[in-house]
Amino acid sequence: MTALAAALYIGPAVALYIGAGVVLLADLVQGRRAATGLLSLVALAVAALWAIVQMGSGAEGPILHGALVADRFSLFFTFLLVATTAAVIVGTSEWASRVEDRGEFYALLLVSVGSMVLLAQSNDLITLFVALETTSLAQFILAGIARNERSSEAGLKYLLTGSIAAAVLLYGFAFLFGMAGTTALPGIAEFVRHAPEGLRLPLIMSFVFVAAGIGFKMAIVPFHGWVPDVYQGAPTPVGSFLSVASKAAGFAVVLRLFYSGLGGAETLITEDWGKLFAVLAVASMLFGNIGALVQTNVKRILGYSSIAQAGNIAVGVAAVAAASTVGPSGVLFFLGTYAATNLGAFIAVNAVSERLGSDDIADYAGLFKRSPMTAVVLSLCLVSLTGLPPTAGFIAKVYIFNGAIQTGQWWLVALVAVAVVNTAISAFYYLRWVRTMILDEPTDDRTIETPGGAQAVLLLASVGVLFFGVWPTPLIEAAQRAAAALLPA
Amino acid sequence: MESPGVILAFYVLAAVTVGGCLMVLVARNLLHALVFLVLAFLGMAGLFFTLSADFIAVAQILIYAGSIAVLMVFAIMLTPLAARDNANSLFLLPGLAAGLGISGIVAFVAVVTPWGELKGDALAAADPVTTVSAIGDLLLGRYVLPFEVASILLFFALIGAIVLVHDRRGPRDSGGAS
Amino acid sequence: MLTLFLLLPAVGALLALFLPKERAQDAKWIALVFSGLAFLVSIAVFVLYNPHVEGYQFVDTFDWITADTAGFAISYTVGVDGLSAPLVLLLGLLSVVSVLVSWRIDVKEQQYFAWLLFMETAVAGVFLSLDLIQFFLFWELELLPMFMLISQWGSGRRLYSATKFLIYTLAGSAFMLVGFLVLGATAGTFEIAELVATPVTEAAVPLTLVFWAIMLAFLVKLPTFPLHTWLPDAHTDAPTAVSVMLAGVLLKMGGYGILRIALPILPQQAHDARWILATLAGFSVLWGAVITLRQTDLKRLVAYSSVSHMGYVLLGVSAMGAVGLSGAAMQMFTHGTITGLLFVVVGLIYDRTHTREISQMSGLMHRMPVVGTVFVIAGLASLGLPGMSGFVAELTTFLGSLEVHPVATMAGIFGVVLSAGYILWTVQRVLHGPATEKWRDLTDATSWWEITAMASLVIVILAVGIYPPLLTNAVEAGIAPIAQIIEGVS
Amino acid sequence: MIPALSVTLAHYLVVSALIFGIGTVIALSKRNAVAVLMGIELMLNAVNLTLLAFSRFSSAFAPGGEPLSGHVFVVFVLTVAAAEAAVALAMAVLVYRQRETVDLDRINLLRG
Repeated sequence: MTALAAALYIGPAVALYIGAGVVLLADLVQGRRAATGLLSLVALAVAALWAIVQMGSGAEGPILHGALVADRFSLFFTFLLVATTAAVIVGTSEWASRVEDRGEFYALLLVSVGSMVLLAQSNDLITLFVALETTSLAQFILAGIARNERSSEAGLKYLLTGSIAAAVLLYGFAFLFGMAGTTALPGIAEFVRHAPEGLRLPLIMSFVFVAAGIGFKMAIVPFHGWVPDVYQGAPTPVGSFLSVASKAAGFAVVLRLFYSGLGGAETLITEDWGKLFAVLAVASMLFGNIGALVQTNVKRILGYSSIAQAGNIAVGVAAVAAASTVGPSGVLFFLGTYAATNLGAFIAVNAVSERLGSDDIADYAGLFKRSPMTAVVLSLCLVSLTGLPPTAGFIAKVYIFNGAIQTGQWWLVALVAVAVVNTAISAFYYLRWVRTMILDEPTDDRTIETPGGAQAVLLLASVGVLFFGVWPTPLIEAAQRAAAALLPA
Repeated sequence: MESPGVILAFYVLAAVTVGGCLMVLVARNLLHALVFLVLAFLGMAGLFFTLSADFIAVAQILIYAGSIAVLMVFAIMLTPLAARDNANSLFLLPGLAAGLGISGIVAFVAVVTPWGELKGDALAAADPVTTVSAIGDLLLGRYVLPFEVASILLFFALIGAIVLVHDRRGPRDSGGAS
Repeated sequence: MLTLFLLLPAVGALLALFLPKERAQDAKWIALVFSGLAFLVSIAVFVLYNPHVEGYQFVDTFDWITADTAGFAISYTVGVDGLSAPLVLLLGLLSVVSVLVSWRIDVKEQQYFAWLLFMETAVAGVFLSLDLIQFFLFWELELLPMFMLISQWGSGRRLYSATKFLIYTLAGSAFMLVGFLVLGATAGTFEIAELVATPVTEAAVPLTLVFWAIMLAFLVKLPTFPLHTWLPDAHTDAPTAVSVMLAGVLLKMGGYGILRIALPILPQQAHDARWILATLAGFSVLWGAVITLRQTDLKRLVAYSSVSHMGYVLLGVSAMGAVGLSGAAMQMFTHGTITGLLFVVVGLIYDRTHTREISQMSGLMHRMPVVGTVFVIAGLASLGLPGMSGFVAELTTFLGSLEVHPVATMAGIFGVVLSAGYILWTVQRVLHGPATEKWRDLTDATSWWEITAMASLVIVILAVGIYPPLLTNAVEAGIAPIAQIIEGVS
Repeated sequence: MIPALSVTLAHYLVVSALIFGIGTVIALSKRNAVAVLMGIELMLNAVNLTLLAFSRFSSAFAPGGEPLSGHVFVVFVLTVAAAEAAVALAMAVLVYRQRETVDLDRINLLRG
């Protein structure tokens, strides 16, 4: 392992960390504060370029004594996370220009995303834990960074829930380490593959802890309670970042851990953890959808919807237990389309809420008249979240459900049946919102200007939602290549 | 664990630690709870000694019983008007159920699992080794990456704590709609 | 050619949407031109369709999603056979009619016509798709325009009705997706033709469940008692053009789905279910008819009569024989034209009287002889008068089902008697009787768009009634392979 | 066979289970944010005990096991716990400045 190769592998994360430092320094220089956003984008661009070089060189494999592994899977998430963060920064630059601690905001954002990139590469429990905590801690601070009453409340609640979840996760890790005798994921996988029957119980127990703890990041039951509160209270850019990037990182960890790290398919406990995620998926979908039905605050609706969507993705995770590459690629494809969709929705909500000074759904009445583009993009994203054609959300749902059903397991068929019924429930609140925007009469005729950055992101998001709805093959193929990297060679 | 002294130490320390934890739960006053928390931390450090984890035990005393406890004292002192009582919230029953459930399940699993199956023969104690230098080697060798990331984490925790509590320089910014 | 039919309305929808604000009035012209062009294409398809050639014709296909490693290869494939060709024609015709009857729309015209055209594309996709996932895609695509059209341009409790429609359809189609995925996973393909050629005999879940999962969506759409309650609400509150489309083509999606997918792919399960289907059909016919008798709202009356008349489709299906299936297929077409016409007439009356209460109307024949005459024609066709298209379809249905399900058929025949009752009674109350002072200033339908809309439908109804082979040639060619499969199981 | 008067892995695991459980109860049911933090610290302590216990009884590991990795893990948990505590307390102080309370039952602006 040459130093050069190691640099190639961890380059994207390093670029982001260095970027965070540079942003902080630039912030110290009075008069250069406006440049912090631009600097962050530069750091993200460098990270992306580095990842492209890494992909082009075909370099793959574990590095740094097995602490990390670089493969198509980690690259997929690197691109996803970097693109998401860039979109958040561009789409909410106007908000950030009014924030007092702008430098710290961007620096924390970069640290958080850098750690997520490491998270997707983690090949060792300790690396995974440290990267997870770094990104979490940065997010806790981000949630509270506006330092008004709502923001600090969101930050505190997020932090306390997150710390409890981390403790639960660690407890699971402790048992995994204890049984396998190593913190390296391949070693654990090796152990699980040959685990004696007598250890089934502690194994199940430890992965219940791990699933619950990681579930916090993915916003699935049981650590889902923070989601609506934080989405509502935290600054909207942070909400959009969390809803997409944090969820993606959580699922990256789950796939790496359960699919690759817990021995892949065909072990003592594979079906157990598949069923565990099936239960979590059902609970998340029901909780999210029923919760969203009664909300009038749009950010809370998005929060509950995010829980329900996480349940949908968890269907794919459950399918992983029973199938080969279908399940993981479904999860990846779903996350890819979900990123475009949810970012579009969040940036639109951000743009509107900033102008309206309100998150009340009633104030969205007649948005089509006041800000046609925002309304159309937001509607498109909501239709995609519902899972209706011709959007990417439709393909994603069909694809992920198809992956579950292809396994030929009756319990996965039942799971999909529950999931599709939930889709019908979700249509109720998503489309009610669409109707309010497009068809209701506005209470106030003044037009709402959307900032240029937000417009650009909205345009990109809607192009993504429509393009992958009509021609999903490129993304599906990328997801399949990424998922294939997870299989033990 | 042959030595009777160590066996005795285990039971005593375990009793102190668990007792301290329970007192944190039931203490009426927050400051009293903090004292019991420190007691539990110290008992835990003792347990670490019985496990031949000397370095960790010392670190435990320094970081938990020292720094974190002091931080908490500061926090309690900095919030003078907040209630000092260690009251339970509306979630006491669910909390109790969850805690007891987890305890029971883990203890049950710990007792019934034939841990010997991990290797194939009965459990035997390993030779006590000096851990400090070995840990240092691991930290700068195999675990150098998490080590570096942890330093970034500490640095940004510092930045974050400062950002959160430093006094405002200008008028209130409107973070997000409210 | 079929892709052209699919795309024309969508292109029109986009054009209408992006029309400059000050020319919003021209949206209807765009809608008329594009639906008209699509209608011409559909005529060409119907005329050029050769009933003597087996299989699908005018097939367009290309690989859409090529994710082979995940077993998710989905092709875009459209084609017609004798089953879908008449429905395509019906769709083309009714789309033009619905644009014509919307001529007076003056609220958000651009959006209105865009949604209307968009819906035509979606329904066309359902009738043309030869791949299950593609079929499902278009099936879902139709929801949004419908929801928007009813909830915005409707009347009364329009949001409630639109939501009810949405929830019923989505709940049904949700299970349909599960069924499709199970079929596709088991057979390794989503192509309807391949699924029919190599029947699935075993899957992860019992095939009977799969059958009912798929049927649920179709039965909701048809609609069948007791899943019909969304229909009267949707009809009552929908604008006229949407009612025409709803009754004329959207309900046919259910029957079409049964004939195209449920029966040929799962013949054994369908055969096992024939008694249940026949019972449901009997109930639909009778219940629908009885409820219709009690209606005081003209539009609701026509809506409930739809429940009753679509029951015949299910009755024909449940006979599981060539004759019954042909009857069902014909009934779909004729019901589309007849009920479409009835809704056009009801809409015209409502435009002028601003009431739909039958008790308020009297002697309208004196004031609006043209509308009245057409109303009488549509009514007579609806009750199955010989010489009109309804008669042929219903007769064929009963011939097919009588031997298999005598009781349900008797119920169906009794339903015809009842429908004669309510239609004649309604015609008598609305058109005849003394011409009240209140309606003295009513004007007859004289504008070109009203006349064209009515005339085109009347012509089709009479033509098929007088010379049934126009329709039956195609239908029988389409039904033959399905009947062959279904008669092969016992 | 476990000799009557000897301390085994299971003993330590039971103690850790008790501490983790009590920590959970405290974390979930206390109203004061600082008290909740105490519960979380206890949970983390239980995790450390588990890690070290497994490390100590290292002969349980298959060949190639790394008992000292457990110690390293604990070092990281300690570090993270300290950082988390610092940020949590800063957050609590921030909330207190705005509302003069750190009572979680009364910090409830966010609701639907």
